[in-house]
Amino acid sequence: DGARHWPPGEVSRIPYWLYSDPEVYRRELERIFYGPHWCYVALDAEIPNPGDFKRSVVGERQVIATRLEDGAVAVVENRCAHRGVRFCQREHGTATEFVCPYHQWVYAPTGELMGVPFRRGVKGQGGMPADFDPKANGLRRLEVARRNGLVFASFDPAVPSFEDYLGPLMLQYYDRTYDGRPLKLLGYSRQRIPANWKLMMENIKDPYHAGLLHVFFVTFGLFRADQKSAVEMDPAGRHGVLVSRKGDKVLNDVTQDMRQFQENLQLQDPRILDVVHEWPGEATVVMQTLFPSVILQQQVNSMSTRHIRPRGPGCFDFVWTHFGYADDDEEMTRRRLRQANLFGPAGYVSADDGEVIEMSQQGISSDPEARAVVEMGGRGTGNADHMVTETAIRAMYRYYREVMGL
Amino acid sequence: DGARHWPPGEVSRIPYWLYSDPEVYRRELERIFYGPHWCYVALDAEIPNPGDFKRSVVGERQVIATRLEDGAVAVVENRCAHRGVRFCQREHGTATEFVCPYHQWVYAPTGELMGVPFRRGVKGQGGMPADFDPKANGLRRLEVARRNGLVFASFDPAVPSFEDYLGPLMLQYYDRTYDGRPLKLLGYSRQRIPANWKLMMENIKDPYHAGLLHVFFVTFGLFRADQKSAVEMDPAGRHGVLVSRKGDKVLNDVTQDMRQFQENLQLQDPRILDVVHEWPGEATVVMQTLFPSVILQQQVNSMSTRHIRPRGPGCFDFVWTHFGYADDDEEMTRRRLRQANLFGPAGYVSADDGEVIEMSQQGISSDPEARAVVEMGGRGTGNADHMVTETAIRAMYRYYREVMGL
Amino acid sequence: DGARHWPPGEVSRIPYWLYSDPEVYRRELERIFYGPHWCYVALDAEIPNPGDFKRSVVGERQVIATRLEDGAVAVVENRCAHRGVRFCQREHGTATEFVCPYHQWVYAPTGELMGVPFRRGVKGQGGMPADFDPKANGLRRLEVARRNGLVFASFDPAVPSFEDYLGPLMLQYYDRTYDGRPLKLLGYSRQRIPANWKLMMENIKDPYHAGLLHVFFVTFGLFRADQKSAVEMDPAGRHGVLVSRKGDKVLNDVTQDMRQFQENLQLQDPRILDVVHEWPGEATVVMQTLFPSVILQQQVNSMSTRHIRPRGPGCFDFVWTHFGYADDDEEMTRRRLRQANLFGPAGYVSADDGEVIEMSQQGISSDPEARAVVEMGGRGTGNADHMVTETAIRAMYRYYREVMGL
Amino acid sequence: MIATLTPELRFEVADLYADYAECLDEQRFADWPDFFTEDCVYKIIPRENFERGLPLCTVWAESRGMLKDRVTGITETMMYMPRTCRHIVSAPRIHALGADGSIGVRANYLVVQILADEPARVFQVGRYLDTLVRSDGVLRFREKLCVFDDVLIDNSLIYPV
Amino acid sequence: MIATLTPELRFEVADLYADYAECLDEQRFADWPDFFTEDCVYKIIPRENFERGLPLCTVWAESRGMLKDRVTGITETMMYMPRTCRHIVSAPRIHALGADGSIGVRANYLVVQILADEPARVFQVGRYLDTLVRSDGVLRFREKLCVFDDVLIDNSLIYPV
Amino acid sequence: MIATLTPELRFEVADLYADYAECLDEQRFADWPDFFTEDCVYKIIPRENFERGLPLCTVWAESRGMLKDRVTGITETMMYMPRTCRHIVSAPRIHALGADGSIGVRANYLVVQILADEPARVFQVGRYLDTLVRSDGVLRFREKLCVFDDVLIDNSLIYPV
Ligand code: FES
Ligand code: FES
Ligand code: FES
Ligand SMILES: [Fe+3]
Ligand SMILES: [Fe+3]
Ligand SMILES: [Fe+3]
Repeated sequence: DGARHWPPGEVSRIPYWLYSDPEVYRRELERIFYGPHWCYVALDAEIPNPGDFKRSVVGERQVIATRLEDGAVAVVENRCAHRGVRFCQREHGTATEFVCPYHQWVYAPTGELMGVPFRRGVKGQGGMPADFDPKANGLRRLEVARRNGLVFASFDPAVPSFEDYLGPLMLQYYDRTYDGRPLKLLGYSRQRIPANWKLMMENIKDPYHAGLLHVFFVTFGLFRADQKSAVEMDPAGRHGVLVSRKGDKVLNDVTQDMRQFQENLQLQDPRILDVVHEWPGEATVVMQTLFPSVILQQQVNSMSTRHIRPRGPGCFDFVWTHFGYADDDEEMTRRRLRQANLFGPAGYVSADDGEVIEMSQQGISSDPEARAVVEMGGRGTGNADHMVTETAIRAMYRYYREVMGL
Repeated sequence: DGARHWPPGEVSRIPYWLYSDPEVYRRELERIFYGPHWCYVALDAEIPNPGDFKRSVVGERQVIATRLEDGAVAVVENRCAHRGVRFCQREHGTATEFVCPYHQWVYAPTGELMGVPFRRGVKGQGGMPADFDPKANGLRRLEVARRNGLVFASFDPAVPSFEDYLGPLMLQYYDRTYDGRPLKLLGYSRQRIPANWKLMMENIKDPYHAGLLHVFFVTFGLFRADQKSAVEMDPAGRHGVLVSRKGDKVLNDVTQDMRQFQENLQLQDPRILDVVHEWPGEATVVMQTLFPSVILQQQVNSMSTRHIRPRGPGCFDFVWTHFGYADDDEEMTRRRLRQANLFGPAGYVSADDGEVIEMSQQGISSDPEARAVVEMGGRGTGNADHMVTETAIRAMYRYYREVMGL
Repeated sequence: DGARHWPPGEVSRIPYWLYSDPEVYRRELERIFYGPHWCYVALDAEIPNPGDFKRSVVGERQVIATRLEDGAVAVVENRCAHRGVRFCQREHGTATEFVCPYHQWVYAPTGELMGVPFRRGVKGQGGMPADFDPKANGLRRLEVARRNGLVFASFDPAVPSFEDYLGPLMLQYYDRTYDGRPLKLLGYSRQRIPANWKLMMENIKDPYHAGLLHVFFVTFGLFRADQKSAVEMDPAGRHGVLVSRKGDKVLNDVTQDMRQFQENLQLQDPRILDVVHEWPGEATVVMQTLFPSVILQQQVNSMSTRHIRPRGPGCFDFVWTHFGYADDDEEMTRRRLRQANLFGPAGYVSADDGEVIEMSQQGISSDPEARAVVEMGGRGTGNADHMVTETAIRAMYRYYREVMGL
Repeated sequence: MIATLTPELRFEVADLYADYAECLDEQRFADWPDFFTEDCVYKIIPRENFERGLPLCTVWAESRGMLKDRVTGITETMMYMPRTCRHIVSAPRIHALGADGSIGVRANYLVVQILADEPARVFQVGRYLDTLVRSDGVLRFREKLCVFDDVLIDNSLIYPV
Repeated sequence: MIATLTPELRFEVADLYADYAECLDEQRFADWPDFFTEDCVYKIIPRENFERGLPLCTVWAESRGMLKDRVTGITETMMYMPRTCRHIVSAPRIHALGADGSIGVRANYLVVQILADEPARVFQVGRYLDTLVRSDGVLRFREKLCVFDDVLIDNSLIYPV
Repeated sequence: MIATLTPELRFEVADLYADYAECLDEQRFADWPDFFTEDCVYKIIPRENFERGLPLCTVWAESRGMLKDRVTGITETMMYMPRTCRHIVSAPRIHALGADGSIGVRANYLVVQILADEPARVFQVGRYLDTLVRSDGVLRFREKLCVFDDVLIDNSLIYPV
């Protein structure tokens, strides 16, 4: 019916049925999360040694990423080839094989079926048919890409190379933080957010909100709309990066537009803002969205991956993995952990985002026929050298419409 | 399939798929709650002064009702025109404008878009397109009707006047309690009832149950099937009123039919029944259903609005606003509060209703192909001057079939 | 679409959309649970005396089984013929009639409508139409079958006799435990399992898992893949029985295939394994699945019915009724109660099953297009005289496809 | 006479709160009014009303007689689905010893409710704002306010909290 | 010899219940049987069976040996999804001091359970009906009945309560 | 000087935990830092990180100043939906009396959270691992670790626990 209309080519109006329709969501899983895209799975540092594994998620499917003897990583679906059991129930561990508890079929970390109890029967009775082919009955194995400490996977054998998937510009930003130095795992935060997963992607692609919603940021100069900054994308428009730098706590005509600016706030213990300049160039914030599953955060000295795990059209889990570099000294680690107070479910700025997208879903889901107006910075989808734009959101939907056939 | 058959014109058989089918429910929202009907929103007394606002609900959409400078009330949808945020999260308050937290778009209580931060860009960069028209990007504003202390709203600009909507007979009953005297807010009760919203409408349109289910009522003479009483409706059949009067605790052939009648019960502290006669005429109970969203309760000295807020086909929230008149003395207020023990989620009689309609939904939802038999008082839909009838339920479904195209 | 393909005749591949599709589930209710099948309802011993009743469930519909004066059992749906109230809210009790609380319509335990308050009106006003026929407005009454202590019911008047439904072979196994001796109720266990109901049927029809998953069984010799045993079915393939016997705790080439075998475990207090041989023949385990609703358990000296109560495609309640024989002495009762530690939600072996089928549902539901490989013991559906087979699962799906038209 | 905050008093108060919860959870409603004085005040009130100064209560009793009437309602007149409740009450905090011998006590409570065929659900959380006095040698509630945080009641509130 | 209800006894009982809960919540199951006497009785039983006089228990142990076997089950033989539990136990109420030195105690409990990738859920509520005795100078459970109100168990009951 | 485990100390600790919960539940956040020493450590940390030895906390404060900054965040800078919380805390278990006069205390906690138009939900369960010291005559937290069992946070954690 009329509720499902979306004029061809339009990306500055986003219809709200995209955020709650079960059929749209089903197609997103199929074409986006299980299609020719790289989804984030793990850090190399989480599974350093052969046999180390981590349970992760691609779309709604659980997968297991295991370090192999040769240092490569295998990713397989956590679903027994026999009768479907999600056999691995540990979050992480070390294993040379996986045994399904139901009938103890045994799999190598690569998914190869290694053993079927009583395959040949017992005392000449029963067993699998003579033509049963273990090779055809392993676990579903995913494509794997690794680059400088992160592991990605895809269900689609036709997925392009990771480098082609990102494109040269995005790769350059990627390599800035992931420069080949080994990472050190600091820990996890896990949220369940009652909102459509795309709202989180939009949030991170949206520099317009950063200087307005995040009073803490603005008040203490970590982000301001008048700082030199940039919004850049891959040619397809699916990935994006926001780049900016710390500012000062000054009043000018920009703060006039920021109603929540709190002039008189002082930190009692300012160690949380004890920032050191760490990477080449002037940028102090580089937030990268890798469509569709992950946000790579570098804000001052805090780094994390933020993993999107969709759970139906109105919900996703958001898993933060914080880390530093393996050679950080104790002070640097402490600094990163301290700054972690800004992020995650209780973060001085990130809590704002989780809350506001839940509030978005509330407003959106009761009006599927209405639509968002995404016109800040015009109606185009090009790069910008400022923060006053929603271009990266529009660009994502340009790509989205194409892949979704909408 | 066969499960969805309903012979044309039939209103003495109600098919049970009406109470659980998601598509029927979706159409109810569209044609009934968002159609040309007046939905209850607030008491004037809740927002007495300019800028006072109250968050309310029409169908599944949240709205905000605000007192304007000129004494009128504006009702707008609580959904930011930019990207959909349910921006107002306070239950009530006082404000001269509403600021969406995401990007601080500012709205007047009338919904007019007053400000868009960085609309003209920052340092010449970004900003909204030159042709961006704030007038076309305000909040959705609803039609508003007020009469003698109550505020109603409609999403449909083609809604008839409130007076025409009620019709002269219903208006007369309405004006009996809402006679122009200012009201005084006493407080709220809020229930979530796991049942289809129509079951609550049926319940209040059903005098047949009152003398049977409500043992407390019957036992203490507050309601009896043999009292002089009436069931009346507007011409369309959608609204209705039950009128009755207190009786005595006597045994006769009517109580014979009331198996639950408890002859020997005595109140230890009868102050709960310290009733004074308050309105002209002999009626002590006037229960009015204003389709589709509210029940106006006057029972002895207790008054409340009972607001239906549907939440899917199998659930609704039921919000009670209790009040008296502004000029009540302390004793009268105390009397109303005492009698409130009869009503609400713990009410001696109202708890029965909440429970029984949950039990109805339980029985109904597992048998969508079965149907109710609504034949008490015949199969017609006319007014009655007694309580032994389900005519008002039939009348409501006559109108319902018409508006729903079923 | 492609996700819903299932090659005709195939039963050694089970598509996973069978376990989560709402439309498939709806049809299962209609054709299987409400079709010409006998569903378990009660033990005779739960309602020994006239008027004793028990609330039970067939499919998703609640029913009430009441002992009549003549010793027969009547089963009626727990849904008022008037406006659908689930009127009986007690789990069990004794009653000569059922009164719906809403308007106090009165029903006999057979469902006959005995009374309608104010049917003739009050003081000449109102009441039911003259042609209102109480006989046509009773409760829906189900067909009933009883045999040796168990009570079954069917919504379909065309259901075959219970004896024909089981067939001679299944009946023989049935009569082995239910041999006409009165039973003694010992108590209930109730679980809610977040999995499709068919997974529980598969579980009990699957001897392959018993010697692998259940380490406790295997370790203490209660079940081993190398014991003499049998899998047998009725001609239709819907019912089945697993027969086996206790073994010893020995190591051989079979235990080699059982990776979880715990050689060194000893019980500190072995009274739980104080088993006596109780029935003719050598079998110590006879597990019978009566499609679609019940599992009749006899394992060592523990007996129970396990009642499947589906609640949507992804969930069912599993109600265990434990019992002995009426003439058990105290020691025997104590033995049965002690062995009950093996079963139910905390059972040393049954907890495994509940957990593994939840894990199955997890794996299955995220991949509706994938399928199970059910090839142990070949691809046929005949009886087997060993445990190394999934034949009874295949046989069930042969019947299932037929009745479901899939 | 002002009470003294002895260990014995603390234990007596703690035992009282345990006994009160047990009385309700075991559905011995006939015993419930006896925890109160004759002229007691008992209120169950939403935090919303309480904090906004709105007087409406979900349940309001002005005497032990009214509590007995409530028990009559529960056991004789009201129609409701069977349920069980379980109170988990934090350690009562004695915060005031009045000149009239009264004892001011506060405690947090949580009530879990179970309906037939349903999982346990948190039914209500809130706090008790109580005044105890000794009458006939026994501590009783002269005032018991149950201020509940919940914005919605799960259909009906049948049993006292 | 009848125990005396001293403050020390109250504190000892309170500490025992806290330690018991901690033992389970921290999954130190090997230590769990030591809270019981050699000849203990431990039952987890649905309120339904308990109130109807039906003897079936969800878990029934007649000795400390059986508790140890239960630990073996939990740690060696049973297959189940990983979980954590958290007990919230109300203040134990000492209600009887037996002629044999036994101490009758009751307490309400609530167990919250968390499975992987799932929000916390109320897993069980009920009450402990316990008898303590002093053995080797330490208070231990001679009998512990966990009567749970829930009509449904959320799939499996793996860990003791 | 090592503290002595007197009844008075037990009562003082019990009262402190009740007052702490009340301060948070009544949203008197300005008073909250005062429950801590100047050089306190306050952590809210997932059990997952805690047990794996991963240092990341959900909230980590290294001084009373940082607690005050957290209050500033809650009251001045952070944007979140209105909510109420209710703590149910088990009886605190005093498990250590340090040579420096510190007192080691553990307690289980449960926090129920309520959002507008939503039923109450279990928001967090876990345990407090605390160290108290006497400063200015008052017991305060020198260290308070809130180790929560939940694997998922229900969107945001705004208020302290
Ligand atoms: S389901 Fe995994 S081995 Fe059978
Ligand atoms: S969504 Fe409201 S201002 Fe952007
Ligand atoms: S619904 Fe049962 S008597 Fe009316
Ligand atoms: Fe943000
Ligand atoms: Fe009523
Ligand atoms: Fe099994």
